[in-house]
Amino acid sequence: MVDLSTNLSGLILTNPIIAASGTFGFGKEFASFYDVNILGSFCTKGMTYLPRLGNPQPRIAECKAGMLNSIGLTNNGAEHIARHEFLEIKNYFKKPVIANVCGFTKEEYITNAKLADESPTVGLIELNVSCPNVKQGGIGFGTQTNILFDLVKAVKNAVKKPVYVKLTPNVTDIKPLALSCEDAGADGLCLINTLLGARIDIKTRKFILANKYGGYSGQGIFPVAVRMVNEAFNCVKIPIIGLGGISSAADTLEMMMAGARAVQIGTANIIDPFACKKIVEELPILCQKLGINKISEIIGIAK
Amino acid sequence: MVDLSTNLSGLILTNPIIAASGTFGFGKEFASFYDVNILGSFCTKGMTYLPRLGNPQPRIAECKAGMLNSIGLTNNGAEHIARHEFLEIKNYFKKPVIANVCGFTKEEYITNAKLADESPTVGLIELNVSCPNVKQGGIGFGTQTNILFDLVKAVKNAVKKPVYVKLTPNVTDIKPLALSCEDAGADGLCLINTLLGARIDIKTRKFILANKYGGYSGQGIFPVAVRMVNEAFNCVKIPIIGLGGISSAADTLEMMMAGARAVQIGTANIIDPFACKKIVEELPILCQKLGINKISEIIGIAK
Amino acid sequence: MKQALLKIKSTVPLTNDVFKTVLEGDVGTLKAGQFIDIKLKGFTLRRPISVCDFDDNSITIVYKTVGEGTLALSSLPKGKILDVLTELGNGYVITKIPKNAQVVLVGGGLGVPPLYGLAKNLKKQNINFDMVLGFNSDKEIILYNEFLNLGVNTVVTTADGSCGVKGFVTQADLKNKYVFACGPVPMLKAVYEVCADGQFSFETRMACGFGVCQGCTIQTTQGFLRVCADGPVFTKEQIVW
Amino acid sequence: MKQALLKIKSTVPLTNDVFKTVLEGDVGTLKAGQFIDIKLKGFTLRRPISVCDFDDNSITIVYKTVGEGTLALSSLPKGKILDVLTELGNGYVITKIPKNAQVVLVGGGLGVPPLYGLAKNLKKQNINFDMVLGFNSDKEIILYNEFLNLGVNTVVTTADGSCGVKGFVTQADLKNKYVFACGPVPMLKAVYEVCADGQFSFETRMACGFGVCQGCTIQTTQGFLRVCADGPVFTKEQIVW
Ligand SMILES: Cc1cc2nc3c(=O)[nH]c(=O)nc-3n(C[C@H](O)[C@H](O)[C@H](O)COP(=O)(O)OP(=O)(O)OC[C@H]3O[C@@H](n4cnc5c(N)ncnc54)[C@H](O)[C@@H]3O)c2cc1C
Ligand SMILES: Cc1cc2nc3c(=O)[nH]c(=O)nc-3n(C[C@H](O)[C@H](O)[C@H](O)COP(=O)(O)OP(=O)(O)OC[C@H]3O[C@@H](n4cnc5c(N)ncnc54)[C@H](O)[C@@H]3O)c2cc1C
Ligand SMILES: Cc1cc2nc3c(=O)[nH]c(=O)nc-3n(C[C@H](O)[C@H](O)[C@H](O)COP(=O)(O)O)c2cc1C
Ligand SMILES: Cc1cc2nc3c(=O)[nH]c(=O)nc-3n(C[C@H](O)[C@H](O)[C@H](O)COP(=O)(O)O)c2cc1C
Ligand code: FES
Ligand code: FES
Repeated sequence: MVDLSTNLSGLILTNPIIAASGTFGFGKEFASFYDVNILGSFCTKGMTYLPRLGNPQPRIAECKAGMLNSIGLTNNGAEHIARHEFLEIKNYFKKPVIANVCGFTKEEYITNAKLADESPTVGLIELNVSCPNVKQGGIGFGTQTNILFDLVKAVKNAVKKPVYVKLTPNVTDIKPLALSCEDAGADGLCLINTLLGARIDIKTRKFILANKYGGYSGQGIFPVAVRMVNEAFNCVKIPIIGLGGISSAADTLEMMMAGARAVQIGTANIIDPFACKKIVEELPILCQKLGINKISEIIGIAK
Repeated sequence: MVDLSTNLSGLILTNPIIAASGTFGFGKEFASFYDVNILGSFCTKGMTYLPRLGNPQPRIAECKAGMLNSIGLTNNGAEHIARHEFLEIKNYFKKPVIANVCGFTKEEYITNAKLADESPTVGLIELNVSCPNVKQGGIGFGTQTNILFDLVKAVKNAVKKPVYVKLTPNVTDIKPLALSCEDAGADGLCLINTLLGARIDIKTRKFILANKYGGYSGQGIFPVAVRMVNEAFNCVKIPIIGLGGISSAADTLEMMMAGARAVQIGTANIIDPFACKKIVEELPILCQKLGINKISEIIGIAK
Repeated sequence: MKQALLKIKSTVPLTNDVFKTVLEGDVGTLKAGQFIDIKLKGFTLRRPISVCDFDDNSITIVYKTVGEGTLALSSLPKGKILDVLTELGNGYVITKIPKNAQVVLVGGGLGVPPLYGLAKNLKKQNINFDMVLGFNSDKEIILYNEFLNLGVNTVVTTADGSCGVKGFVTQADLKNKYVFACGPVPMLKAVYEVCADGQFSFETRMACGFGVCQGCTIQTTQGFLRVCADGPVFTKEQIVW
Repeated sequence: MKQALLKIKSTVPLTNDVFKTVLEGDVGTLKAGQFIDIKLKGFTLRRPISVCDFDDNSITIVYKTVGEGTLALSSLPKGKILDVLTELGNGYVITKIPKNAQVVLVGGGLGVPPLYGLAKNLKKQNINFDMVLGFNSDKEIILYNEFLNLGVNTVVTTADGSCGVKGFVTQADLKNKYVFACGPVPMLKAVYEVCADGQFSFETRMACGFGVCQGCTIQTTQGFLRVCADGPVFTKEQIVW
């Protein structure tokens, strides 16, 4: 029996597979495909204080090795989510979830994080400072070390649950940003959010996304994610959740060897609703084949 | 008859298809596959003043939608290239080529650029400030506006031929860098060089590249390239050569609609030696289908 | 909502660029107005296509080859197995038709096929209705005989007048009618303006197709709703243009 | 150096994970020691495989299924057409053998197959030579009968002693011999240390396989040389470890 468990700042997952924010809704639809309790956990859709429709249509574009989205944090608002969606999760998921928390001001981040902190459904807070699809706020917090430090510190002071900061890959150097989070008391990091990309319809001569640019996710970003997770692993001591283009058990192990203590699966869920289930089932078999008895032993092992 | 010609600062190309540096050698091998005179032009391998073996083996890794390389500017040295390779090109290519010029100091860039400037084979100088595979120099010049400005200005003062600056996508914001080049007198920009990535062999638990990280190229980077070319197009007036993951005539038109006046084809040549030939042949047919009579009219047309 | 492996039973062209494909297998329990989402080899995202007709173990779809994906689908050989998500979307709700309402089904172009399953169902339930089908020209007319064979009073309009009434579907009298409409947005809007009430089928670019990504979400009078899971059929009072 | 569309004539297993595939078509003019580079659907880069045997219109390759690519190759059906770059690399140069030299062909594991074409050629030219083939164990032995059928004096060594001489290929007397060696780097190095002179076949990760990307370049006494285009065969005096 392979030991797949992994420890995220005290939150013990039975396996390292977590569904990524924005690609899993609040889990309900997936629960109608399979028993989602087989997952290590899942991240809920990013929440802002006010309900948001998000960006104009169209907001999805296909790419050869992934997709672009310019959703723009569509959600029912943090109060509603805390009162309804989080409660409902209990009906089909028995483990703690990870709440993806967004905001446009420091105060809003704190308010939303507190709502997540108070919910018994939530085991860990993922601070999203990397959404490429909202103009002010979001990514503005994720690209400057001083602003990031300040935000993380403030949120940490306001909540009790572990806080992981989800960083953007659209930066010249991830290391100072990772260090700022650690210095500010972040319990962990999540890497990576989407790369900024664009597609144009050559027939209509228009950008496919109404917003022109959007977040690029899926298999095409995997090599960038592996590199960034490894860079962060080499400069901070706090745990890292690795994501970006993972679509198999082999990708999962590769990301963990780069330094990830757990992984998130995003776009793969959208393409195949059974993606996470397949990975959870494949993982122990592949570990056995590679002589891995305890998955936590391979974290950052790559030489 | 579709007019495919495009004008790069006075250098008129019969079509916008240019083979990218490092993926086409000095053209000789391709000349044994097809008549390379059908190309708009091609870029020669990056040259440094001293001959370089480059990085240790292995320095190639496969990805699902592309590849990593950590070549590290393997070349015979600028003097040798100017005296031998550039002369030999005349035997199989009758048009001006683009010389990809690298360096580790400003002085070296100037020396190498002058050698290219003096060669009758060369029509345009591509200043490579974006190689991710050499530690000092290279990319160091491509991520800071003041250093970049200084370098471009110095090279421009030293040479007569048009100078295009090839920028790295591994930056938080391409716009100030693009503007610095324009302000310093650059005649054009080339976007993008490779994204920094990594792959790990889960059997051996080692990075596949001896250098660990390398440059990610191929189809997987196309959406990032389209976005960056468009960002640059919206902030500078000088011409832009677009590249990154282009592998078809459709990709070519998409990149041109994003703002590219010509395109370069890199990794596609490596996978299929006939890639450029196929694109050159496909292009007028696709233009006709889409009602494009003069390809230069679609540059940056995307709304 | 379920995943199924369906086998291509047949693919036949209806026009130059419109194809009819029948898929066989465990298709689930379907309703007219629902859609399926097809995974095609070599393409990242699935392709959503409305159900045109169905029974317990087959689905008929009718689609236009507008891009690489639909082109690939149309050229797959008989016998090929496809990974399909089925039972997607809400579908038309017949029970919402008010008593004594005069029902008209209005389809434009590739909006016509989804109305076929609905027409069959209305027939079965002995609900009277008329059909108005709009096309650009006579070359693009599809499924006309199928509707005639159902014994439905069917008016065809063509934009260029090459067949039937010249003009758009709004040439037909839709005032005071309860409509089921499916077609391009300008058509839906025009129908919305004149009809009394009805159900309108929408399209957006979709990523998941089963309600988890918010890619398809639009503003409605009832808040943000997902076209894939809360639609694609919306009632007149839900719509915000 | 040319591109060819070759048809799979047959694929047979030689051991658990080693396969022999014969490709038919316009294979070009080949030399022992050269290699081909095969495009496989679903993989970005081509897979370089040495030529084991060849004639005017067929190539035989022998390969181990070490990863996804070679696994895919081994399971392709007969008749499948492959996009192949052929006539790649320099190959062994028989004319470099000094007069009166005692020639030994030394192969280790999957380094054995490329020596088969060479052995056939030497035979044809009436050049005398011995063979030493090294394997890990008897289960991994390949092509032994083929070499016997050529009438070559062939010694087998196995690391575990399960067949032939126990130990490595250097158990054979290579001192003062002119060798043609192909196999893993430690083997090549060991042979290099003891032999008088010879030709050594190298492997590196390759991107293009035809000399344009510098992915495979190594240091030699004659400067930077590309394993794919200037090699894969290097003479003893060229080698820098
Ligand atoms: C609920 C729903 C039902 C549909 N039913 C039908 C039908 O019955 N018959 C039919 O012919 N078409 C239907 N469509 C449109 C059909 O999905 C697109 O024509 C098809 O996806 C185009 O794929 P492609 O690869 O050929 O085109 P491409 O343009 O190459 O596709 C690129 C991407 O854009 C998406 N896309 C392109 N056009 C559309 C569009 N109009 N709507 C949504 N996504 C699009 C594709 O799905 C893909 O992700 C429906 C769409 C939706 C949302
Ligand atoms: C000139 C040359 C001749 C060769 N001849 C033979 C032969 O006759 N028989 C044989 O069994 N093998 C041979 N090899 C090795 C063979 O190319 C690899 O085993 C094969 O590419 C592995 O592909 P994969 O998809 O199964 O493995 P993966 O590990 O999944 O491949 C991933 C990537 O790494 C590359 N790669 C992996 N292993 C090697 C390797 N050992 N050498 C070079 N690239 C590698 C692949 O080409 C691919 O790009 C030769 C290699 C070279 C360079
Ligand atoms: C449709 C979509 C919506 C997303 N929404 C969010 C979000 O609300 N919050 C967030 O932190 N990340 C969001 N992401 C980013 C993903 O969580 C993930 O970081 C990214 O997609 C890379 O992983 P992947 O390649 O596995 O998809 C979204 C991604 C997609 C594709
Ligand atoms: C093997 C290899 C070698 C390269 N060498 C150079 C180089 O010497 N100089 C340079 O400016 N870019 C070099 N590049 C980058 C390409 O020119 C190009 O910018 C990049 O690969 C993106 O384009 P693509 O996706 O079409 O390959 C190299 C790329 C590859 C794959
Ligand atoms: S397409 Fe994903 S929610 Fe509708
Ligand atoms: S593999 Fe490209 S030069 Fe040898």
